[in-house]
Amino acid sequence: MNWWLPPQASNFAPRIDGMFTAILIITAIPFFLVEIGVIWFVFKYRGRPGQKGHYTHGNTRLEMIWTAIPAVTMVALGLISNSFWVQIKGRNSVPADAYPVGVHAKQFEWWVTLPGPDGKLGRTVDSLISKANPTGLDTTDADAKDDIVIRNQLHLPAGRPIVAYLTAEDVIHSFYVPEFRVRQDIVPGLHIKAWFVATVPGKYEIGCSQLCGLGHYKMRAQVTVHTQADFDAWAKEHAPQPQAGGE
Amino acid sequence: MDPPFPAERGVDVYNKKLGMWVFLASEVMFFAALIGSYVILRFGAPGEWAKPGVVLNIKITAFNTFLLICSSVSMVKAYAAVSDGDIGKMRFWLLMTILGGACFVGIQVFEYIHLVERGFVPAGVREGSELAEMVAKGELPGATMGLYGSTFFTMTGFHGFHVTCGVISMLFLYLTKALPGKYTQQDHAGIEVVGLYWHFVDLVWIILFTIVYLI
Amino acid sequence: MTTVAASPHTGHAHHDDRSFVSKYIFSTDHKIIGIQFLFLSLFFLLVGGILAMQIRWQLGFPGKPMPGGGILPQTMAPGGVILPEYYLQLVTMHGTFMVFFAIMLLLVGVYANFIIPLKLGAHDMAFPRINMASFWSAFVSGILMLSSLFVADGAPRAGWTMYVPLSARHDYSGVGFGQELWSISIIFFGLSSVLGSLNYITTVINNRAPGMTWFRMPLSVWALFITAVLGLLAVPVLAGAAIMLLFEQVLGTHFFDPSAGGQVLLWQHLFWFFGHPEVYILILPAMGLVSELIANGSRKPIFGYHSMVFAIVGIAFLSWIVWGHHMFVSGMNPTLGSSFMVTTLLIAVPTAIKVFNWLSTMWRGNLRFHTPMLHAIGFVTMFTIGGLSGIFMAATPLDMFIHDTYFIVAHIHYVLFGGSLFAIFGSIVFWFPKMFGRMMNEAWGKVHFWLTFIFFNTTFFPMHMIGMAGHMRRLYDPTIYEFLRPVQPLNVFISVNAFLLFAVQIIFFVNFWWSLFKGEKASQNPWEDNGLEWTLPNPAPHGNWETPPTVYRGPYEFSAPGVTEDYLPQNRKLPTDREPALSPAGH
Amino acid sequence: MATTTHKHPPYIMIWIYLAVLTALELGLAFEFARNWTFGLKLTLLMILAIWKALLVALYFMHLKFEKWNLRLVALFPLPLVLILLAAGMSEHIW
Repeated sequence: MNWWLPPQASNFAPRIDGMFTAILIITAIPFFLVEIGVIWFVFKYRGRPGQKGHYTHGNTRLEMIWTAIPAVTMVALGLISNSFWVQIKGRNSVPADAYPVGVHAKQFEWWVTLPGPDGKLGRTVDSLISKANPTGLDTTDADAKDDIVIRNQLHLPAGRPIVAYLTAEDVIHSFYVPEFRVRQDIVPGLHIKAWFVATVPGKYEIGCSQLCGLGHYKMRAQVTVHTQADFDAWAKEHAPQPQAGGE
Repeated sequence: MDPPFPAERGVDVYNKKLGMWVFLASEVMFFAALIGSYVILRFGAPGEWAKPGVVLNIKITAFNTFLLICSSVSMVKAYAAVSDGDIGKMRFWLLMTILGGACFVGIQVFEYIHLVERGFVPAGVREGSELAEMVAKGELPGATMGLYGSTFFTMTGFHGFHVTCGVISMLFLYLTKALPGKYTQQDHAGIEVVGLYWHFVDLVWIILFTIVYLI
Repeated sequence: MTTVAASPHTGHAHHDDRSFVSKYIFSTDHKIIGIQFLFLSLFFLLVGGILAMQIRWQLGFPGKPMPGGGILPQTMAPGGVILPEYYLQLVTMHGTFMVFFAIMLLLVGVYANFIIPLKLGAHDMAFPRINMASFWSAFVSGILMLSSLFVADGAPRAGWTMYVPLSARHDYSGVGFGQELWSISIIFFGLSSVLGSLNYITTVINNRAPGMTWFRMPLSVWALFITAVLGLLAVPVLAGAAIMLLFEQVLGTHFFDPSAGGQVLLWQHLFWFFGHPEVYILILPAMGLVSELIANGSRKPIFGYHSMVFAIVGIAFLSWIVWGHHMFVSGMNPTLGSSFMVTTLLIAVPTAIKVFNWLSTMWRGNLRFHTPMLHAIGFVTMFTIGGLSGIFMAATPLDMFIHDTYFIVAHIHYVLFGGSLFAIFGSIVFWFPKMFGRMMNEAWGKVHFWLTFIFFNTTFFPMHMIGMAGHMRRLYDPTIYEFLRPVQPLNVFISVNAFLLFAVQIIFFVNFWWSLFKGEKASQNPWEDNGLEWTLPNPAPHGNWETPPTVYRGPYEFSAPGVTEDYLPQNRKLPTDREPALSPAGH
Repeated sequence: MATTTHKHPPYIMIWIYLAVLTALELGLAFEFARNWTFGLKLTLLMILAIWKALLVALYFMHLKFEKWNLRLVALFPLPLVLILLAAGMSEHIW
């Protein structure tokens, strides 16, 4: 089995893994310092009858040092991660040319809307949600005509920014693809965007990572990342029939 | 070795009073959760909030506010009387405070009944009621009435609960301590401590009255 | 000033003619209340553990009938196979019991009650009757919570964090009255916690013995005092939120209902505004208790007493402004996420101070490896891992990957089991003679420590790895996911070790009960400690002291020069010591 | 308590003061300020409410006559309330 992080399949993954490794190294230093220190002291200063400990109440300079070093490290770490954080989740961070997909989560399934050839998602209206129209797509909207609505699968083109418009119908769900290192809770009442670039074509899984009820454990969907050419072919094949108006 | 050090026996406030202040600090946080939710919900509400005075009866509540302020004054008069050694006056003012508090609760219950009759309930507006018609006519914003009802009844309800607790504990002190003459000029911790609680309840009402009824 | 404040307390150390009921059941004696809390919380620790074993069975062997599971009703586990309905109840109630009723009551209920007055030289708590009310409302709260498992449709299924809307609507979660019981129980719990906290705070501020200045207070009392402040101000917020959750169900309010303008994230803000101070409520007292044990076991003054105190205060202060780190991926305003990240990372600073100070306390000591000291060393080593793994989560981009995975589960268990629970085991052994007048068996105590230490690590360390593989929390059956199938062997390994970890707790259980009746009689100061409590007979009499002791020094004067023993009790007067000046208030 | 004989504050005057402020609030909300903007009314009403609350805390609850260490107990929760409000509301400021 794999003893390290899952394969990297998005633009964020290498940097997030890099942070993981960096923090692992940063934390390894105090970890070994403390654990080796404890073991060493346990052997070296084990009690002998008739002996006394060394009578001291502390050492201000030492304490200053081990206050200052973590403080500086942590502030630096904070600043570094923040610059990255803003790129990932900042509300203005989504690239303008990102390919939009709609992800609508409900107990316990994922409904994905792909924008079709026009590259625009149709409007969705909560009151239109029904069995036949699970995402509430407003079919009178011109942008909605060519939208592809699919259940429990997500098809993406590789190598271009993708922005997922996340909506939840009932409870909180969470959009999570481990290989992308992307996770975003989907909150009813909020319209949340998450963007990323899927870099490696292949098949992955979306897991719901926020407890959403009895079927939480089986609320999964398949992600297929195609090359752009494959994706276009796939989209053509699955384009909605003019009359059907979504599946 | 050491220089002489003070025994440092606390804040020079007797236990019961300090305990009450500490308790009030936790009460602040409790009301902060309820009032804070109201502020946050109203701030992020999907549309206009109902105008003040349309749903709630301002006249009767203004009177109620005045009543609670009066009972706060009478409570502090009771405390002043007992610390001057005037036990009779203390009994009178304490009784006035109890009456004022009881009237406040009574009026609030009356107000609740009236509101529910008009169709204002914790879930918002009841179907087919007077207020439902007003929502239909556009005189009240339907989108926020649910939040209005939820926050109004929770906040004022828990305030009313606190007033009731205050009235009961003052009545208890009146019957077991004040009437038998157990309070003296030197020993009247109960009056001061319950007084603190009572003024705090008054203070919360002052804030609630402004943010719930007037804004 | 008043006569009330100074009144020499009513309790007298001798002549105890109270009836059995007022002595042991509706007792106002802080020591008895502490012991009542001990039994109550150990019971819930056991319940939480049993629930955890069932969780581990399902995760290790999904869909297989659980041994002995046949006794469970059809609605939970037909034929011993755990249903998803029951699994979510297990997850929820394991968290709820362990956080609220096991660890919190063990630390705050037991030790705040038992040792604050003893260590401060007070006769009792400031408000003994309120103290009793605090225990009984905790008791009612626990019974209500436990009963939710037995009502129709069982206990809540929304996780111990009770995220709305799942918890707010019965049709989403499938729970019935159990959900309301959770809210009601939490309201009682809030009451208990506030009553307890105001008692501890008042006692610490007002009822210290002459000479017990702020900076002569033992670190355990400091930690419990600061914890009480956190509990006092944080728990009412949870109570308020629980009331809103309750009203959502019984009155149909719309606080958390997005279709009527309510806000889902409001619950998370309120919950974690309570929840983060709560996390420190669960660890600060453990830190304080461990400081006592380390100093005693090292026979050395605690290293950097003042910075230890300031670190406690610093952690408590920071705990109010970090709660958003539980919500980095919740859809919260990302700018808020940035500020919460920085404050969260800063918590590493006071924590590091504490760990290094414990380590330096051991440096050049004359270590005695009694069972409490072993547990304290276990605490330092394991808490270090738990604290350091927190830094991974604090970095927001990385949190995006490991949030809600077993990495978090590993982290919280390293802090709460490896940290708090080791401190609790150590403290139970350490203050057992003070509570019951008998010693716990040392040899079995050491066996228990080592086995727990080993199986703790084999259980929880692999959770980091399955978390890194992306294993989500609260999954009924992880094998559903293709990417989790390869880690299933590790899940089996964890489960087997978890069973062993649970099994070795039997040693503690037997040792506890055996020692209660048959243990060796304790001498007056069995650990040769400096605390005021050891100047009393074991167990301490009702009312503690006939005359309050006078304190001449700090609590950690071990191995002081000029003294023959290697310890120096706080109230032993040396020829060089001067009497404390009377306070201006006059006593 | 007891024998500390500071003169009692003028409770009746404060009572009148509070009543007048309440009347002012009512006037502001319903009578003479109909055309003022919501923001201005909100600010003025909050100032009046806090003013009244301060009168109660300082005189009726005697905070004016207490030492700072007790005042600290009373003031301690207030920053926490503000932090909670600020974070909760910042969800909507963007």
